[in-house]
Amino acid sequence: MSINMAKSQPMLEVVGLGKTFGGLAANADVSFSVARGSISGLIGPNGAGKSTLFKTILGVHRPDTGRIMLDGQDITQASQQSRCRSGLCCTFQISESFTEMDVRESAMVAAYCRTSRRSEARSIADAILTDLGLAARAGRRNSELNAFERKKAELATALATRPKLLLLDELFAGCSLGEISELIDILGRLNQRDGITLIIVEHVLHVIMSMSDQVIVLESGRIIETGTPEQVSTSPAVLKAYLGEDYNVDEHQQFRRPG
Amino acid sequence: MLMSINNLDARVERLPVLKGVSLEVEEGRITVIVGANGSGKSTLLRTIVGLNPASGGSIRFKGEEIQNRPAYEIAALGISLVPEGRRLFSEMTVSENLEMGAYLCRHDKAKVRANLDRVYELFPVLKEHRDRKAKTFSGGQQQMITLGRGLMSSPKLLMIDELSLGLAPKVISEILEKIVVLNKQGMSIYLVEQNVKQALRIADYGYVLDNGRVAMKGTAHALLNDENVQKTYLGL
Amino acid sequence: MKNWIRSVALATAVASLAAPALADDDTFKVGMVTYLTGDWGYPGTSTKRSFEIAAEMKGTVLGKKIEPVIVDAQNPNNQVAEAQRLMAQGIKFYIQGYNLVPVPLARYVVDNGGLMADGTSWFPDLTEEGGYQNYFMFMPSWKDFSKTLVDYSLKFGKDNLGKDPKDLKIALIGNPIMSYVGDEAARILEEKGIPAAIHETYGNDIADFTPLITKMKEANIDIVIPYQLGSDAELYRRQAAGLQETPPILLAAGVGYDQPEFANMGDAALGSMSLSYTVPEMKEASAPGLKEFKERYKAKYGELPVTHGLQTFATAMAFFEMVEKAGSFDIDKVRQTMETIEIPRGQLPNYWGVKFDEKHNNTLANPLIIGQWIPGPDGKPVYKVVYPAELAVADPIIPYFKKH
Amino acid sequence: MTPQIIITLLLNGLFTGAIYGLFASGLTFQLGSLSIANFGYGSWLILAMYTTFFALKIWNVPLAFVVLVLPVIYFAAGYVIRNRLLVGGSLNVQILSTIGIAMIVDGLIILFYSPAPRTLGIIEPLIEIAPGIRIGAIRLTVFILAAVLLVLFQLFLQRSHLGKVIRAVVLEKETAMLMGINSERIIGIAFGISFVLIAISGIMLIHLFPVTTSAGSSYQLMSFLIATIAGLGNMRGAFYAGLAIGVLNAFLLYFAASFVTVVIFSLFVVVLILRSGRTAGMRHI
Amino acid sequence: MHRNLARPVGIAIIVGLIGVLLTLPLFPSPSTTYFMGLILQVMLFVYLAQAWNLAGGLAGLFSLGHSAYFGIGAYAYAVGVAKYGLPPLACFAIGLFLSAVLAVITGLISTRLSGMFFAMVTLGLNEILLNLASQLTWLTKGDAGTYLRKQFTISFTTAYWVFFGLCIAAFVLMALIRHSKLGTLCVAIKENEAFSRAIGVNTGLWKIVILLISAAMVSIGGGFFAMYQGIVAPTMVFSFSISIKMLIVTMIGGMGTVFGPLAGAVLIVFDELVRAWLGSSFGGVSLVAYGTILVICVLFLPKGIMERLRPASREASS
Repeated sequence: MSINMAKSQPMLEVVGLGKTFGGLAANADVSFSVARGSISGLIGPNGAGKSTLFKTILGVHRPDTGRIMLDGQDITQASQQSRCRSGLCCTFQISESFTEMDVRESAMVAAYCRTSRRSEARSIADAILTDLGLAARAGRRNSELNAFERKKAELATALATRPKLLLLDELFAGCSLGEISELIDILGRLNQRDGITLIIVEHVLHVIMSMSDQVIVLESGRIIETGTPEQVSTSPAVLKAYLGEDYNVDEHQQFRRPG
Repeated sequence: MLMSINNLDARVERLPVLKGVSLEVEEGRITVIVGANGSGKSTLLRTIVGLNPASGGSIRFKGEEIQNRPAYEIAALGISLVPEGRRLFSEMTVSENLEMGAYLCRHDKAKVRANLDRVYELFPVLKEHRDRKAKTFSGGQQQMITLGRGLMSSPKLLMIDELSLGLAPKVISEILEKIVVLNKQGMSIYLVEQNVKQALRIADYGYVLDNGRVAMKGTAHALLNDENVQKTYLGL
Repeated sequence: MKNWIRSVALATAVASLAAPALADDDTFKVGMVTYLTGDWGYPGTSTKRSFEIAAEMKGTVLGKKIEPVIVDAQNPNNQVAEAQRLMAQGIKFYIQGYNLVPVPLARYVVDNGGLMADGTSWFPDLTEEGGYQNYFMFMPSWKDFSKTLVDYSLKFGKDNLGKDPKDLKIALIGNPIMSYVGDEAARILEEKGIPAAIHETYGNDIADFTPLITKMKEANIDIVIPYQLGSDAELYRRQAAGLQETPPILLAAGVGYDQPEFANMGDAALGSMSLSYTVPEMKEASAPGLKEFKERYKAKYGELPVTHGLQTFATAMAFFEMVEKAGSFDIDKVRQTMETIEIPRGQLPNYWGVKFDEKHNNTLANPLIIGQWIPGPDGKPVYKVVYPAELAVADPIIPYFKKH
Repeated sequence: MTPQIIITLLLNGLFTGAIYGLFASGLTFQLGSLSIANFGYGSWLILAMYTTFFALKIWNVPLAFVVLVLPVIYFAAGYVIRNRLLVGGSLNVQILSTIGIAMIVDGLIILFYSPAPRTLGIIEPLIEIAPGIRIGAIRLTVFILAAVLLVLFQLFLQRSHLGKVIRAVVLEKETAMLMGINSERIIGIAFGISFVLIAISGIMLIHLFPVTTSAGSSYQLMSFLIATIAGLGNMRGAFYAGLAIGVLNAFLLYFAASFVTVVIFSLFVVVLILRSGRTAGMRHI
Repeated sequence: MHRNLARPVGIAIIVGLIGVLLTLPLFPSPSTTYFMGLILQVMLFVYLAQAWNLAGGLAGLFSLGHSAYFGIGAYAYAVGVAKYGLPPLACFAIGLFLSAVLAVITGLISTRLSGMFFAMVTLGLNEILLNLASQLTWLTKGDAGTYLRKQFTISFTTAYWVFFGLCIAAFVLMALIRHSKLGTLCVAIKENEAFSRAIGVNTGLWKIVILLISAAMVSIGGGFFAMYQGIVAPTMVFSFSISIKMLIVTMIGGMGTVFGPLAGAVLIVFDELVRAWLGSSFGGVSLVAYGTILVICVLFLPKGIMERLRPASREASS
């Protein structure tokens, strides 16, 4: 483990979360905790309830049962913007950004969560864009960027809220190998240098397996396994439900863990 | 050669997604395209059927250039796409869904009848519940409806996008078996899949798409056993 | 760059085309701003046509050919802009057009050196306030109108139904456009200690009168006073006839009840009376010029003018005469002449005379006229003036409805 | 207030409401199923009313001919408007272009038919259905026709091949194209059919109500109101909502004629807000 | 078109325009009066459109009932001075207060309803006010209108200057807001409300704030309109056509752009001119022409005139 996860209070604690849509349980009795400064992976087949869980944590949905604690604070009933102020933010999938705004302005929208002064918001945005290597694109509209730049721009927007905990939804989808490495570097930096706790929801399993301290596996709305990547990838329950019987652990070790 | 694609470029919302894709689909075979999420697989299919414009290159179907023609014309040529995410006419019954699938041969009642029998034979469960609304079925059964719907126009080429999406492994195997049966009956099939291993096992020939380009191609058997392919691309 | 140039060029071209034509001194131009489109395009069109016929009939004033310049105000908010366009052409004299909110137009014309003869408005605001020295109101106000309405109703109730005013059950129903007439009538009735049994102002887009008709039938109403203006009058009478609502007396306020459609309504129209300022159907012998006006109008447009048309025609004719009397196109001279002139009753096509008081209200703007739909020779309803006697062409049949 | 009066008001409200339901149904179909916000709806409705008036009264054309020809012309107009002007447009484009078309229609009405109010002036014969309870024959006819028409339209959508194709395109436009269906053409045809509903509504309305050049906007508003209350695209719902509003209207007219519109629109706003949870899940426009 | 030229040319045109507007009243003649009248109409609607643009263009609050604020402002002034003899400033304050109440209600509704449904609710609210204004005759004198005596009105020239000032103020305000925190957040809300919420934007609050500003501007416009017209009747102010004109002008010019409403004013000029040329001889022709132009504009400029005038370089670069 790269960061001392020892005794400190968990960054996120989810207890008994349940959410039902029209009689269908999207999540049932979901409990897990995420240590401060750690990286967690959330995986599961399509329709397992990942995105419902993601949205419930963010406050898009209100849970039917259970509670959510962020950094020791109960945020179950908090509004989205107050969650954001408390340090919770996310990136959505690619289509979800402001297409007609320029990159800097998008990041500034997020920075206004921390400051009301335009100049300050601008400097926050610029600093993050420079950090992510997007400074040259700051004046471009999001719709004029390529897919990878758009991803980074959206990451920059999320970072401009100065999150303590960042949820990443399918950040790696559609990226080439080189781009994946670059993103992994960036995430590692954010995690190591800035101490941002990360939760990664992902299809590209090798990324999850190589980066995470902890992997949570969802199936049919329930958690079927939580543990280190090694534990998860050898768990019979996971293999059966998700990876298929012939899953080979070694295939996923080609990326080095950050740090 | 049933279909050959040459140097195809395509954009989605101004972003280049396909960058010079060339591939071929042979008659009577199962051809598979695999690749990671976002590598351009679905865009390739959408471009072939005319739902997404091609910005360069050519698509030939039975020798005829078909790129950038409207989707309904391409369908009339005998290309049937089973779209990603099933896209059923959810408020309509099974038989109505199948009737829509037979839109192109709606004037040939005998043919519709024959196709319907064939679909019901392939998926008996559909015949049993033909008057139920499509949205009330389970994921696997819905996938059967879309497959059946795609067959109703007696296409020359059946293209299937992400067959396994959101299905339990057991169900996937079941449906893949049906695909093999179809292929044995002479149907040319063009499959786009994320579930690489299962797909390659039933296929004749395969392409690996990476970041909008064809990264590898070969017989399914060779791809399955190629260590490099396994490591780099097929690790789910 | 090209785009900017192109848009500037376009704007300049548009602006230059808009430049008003310079005044032509050979003619006597008289302006009119009226509704030709929009909600009230129909009476507005009749006003326009009547004004044109007046100009045609009079021909010249002080040797100059009269040239009516008529523009479409479309809605109240456009009228001032239209007046400005006419003023820019050097037009100083105006006849008021058909206009539901005529104040901004009249005010603008008068404030900016024009003179307006108003023969279609009946809003007393400007003349009550006073001080608009170039504004002349040929009409009495709607307050007089409401009073006359009540007086006649009570008279008919006493003379023809034999009921004491206190025992009369009176219903006032109508639309918001005419609600000032209805409210004023209700107020007068209240003052007299005979409050209206039913007083309802429904919405402008009413489609069904059955509930109101049911209510009136239930209350056993003696006199119905509808204050309606447009197609709601027709719809109400038609539905009332369908439901066999037969009040002994129906005396409508204003123009909703003399519209030509009523002729086709058969029994539904028969018997209903309406109080108007003036109507083209009055005794032609009493109103010089009326016959010719109607004939010309009919020949040109295939139909008869509506009340506002006649009102405008009469006003225009009187105004032309006044300018002629003034002997000059000088605004002040014309005003002075108008202030002093007296045209006795019976010399204008609408029968009225003209004599302005110090606030420029026409003191000879009466009598008001009652017409009634009575069976014609072929049994179809025809509209005949029944009061006052000097203008009547037929005898009233009261109560009409009870007979059927 | 006697039971007879209550029943009279109720029946009368229902019959008037059926007419509301009828003329709102076309708009519901356009707005909900075809996702086209037609702000020219009222103008097309009064154009049909004017045209019917002129055909019957001035040109002396038999009613049967009008009933046969006008819907055909309207179908063509609807098709052309959808597939030449509105195709691929955003909500903004739709609003502006349909308003523009409405202005053209209003202008043509004034040009060719003059701004005079028109009425067929038919006095409705009454049918006594129970002692003391009489209802208008035309209204009864329109009620029945409207109900039959809407049932037929539902049947057409449910049973006929074209109807199924329209439903398929409404549900999944792109997928329908994969079946070889020319979706744009089908939507054009469906829009044309909704115009047929307008034409038929207009022909019926002029037999009951007078028409003025400004009547379009109140029909338009009422149609929007009914369509939104019923839930966009729900034609049966629109018919019921029309009935409900008709009854409400009748009782309000009896008790508080001045505030009919205020009460109905306040209810409309409240209903929309209360249903907002459900509207969010509806077809997005 | 070169990007570096677009700005100076734009500035030159605007400075020139302001210059013309400033000098026109110095040369009184009937034809300048006519032009001033035309310009006054244009300025009124450019001002109202800019106010609509703040809520509708910037924040995507597609209101079809903005005339409600116009009517409230106009009636607050007219009823205030004519019936209750209040000082004009107090009347404006009352108008602003009532508009603010309505804006807050509308803003709260906008957190629950969007798109077509929101538009319909605003339309409904305006319809309610229209009917109240025409039925509450004891307060408003109904459809006959509330008449203002001369001392409560302003002359045509004063109105010209008032609306000139209001227009300038509206443009300055829009330019300031567009590049402020509020403007940025509003655009974010319009573009993607869900994402905005996720990155900490209190969308409900900012929607209400921008609606309040927009409503206040329209309400003030209504008050001055009443002063200028000298009478207020329900259909003059609570009219759907006024709401529609606000959004037509904005949309033809370009939604959410600072100078969109100015560009869209071309349409008002066109409308006035067509009616001037053809209105009296052929009643319907002006409507047909106006409608045709509108349809053509929408077909060829679906995103507004400003979109065309914007430098085209961006497209090529990506």
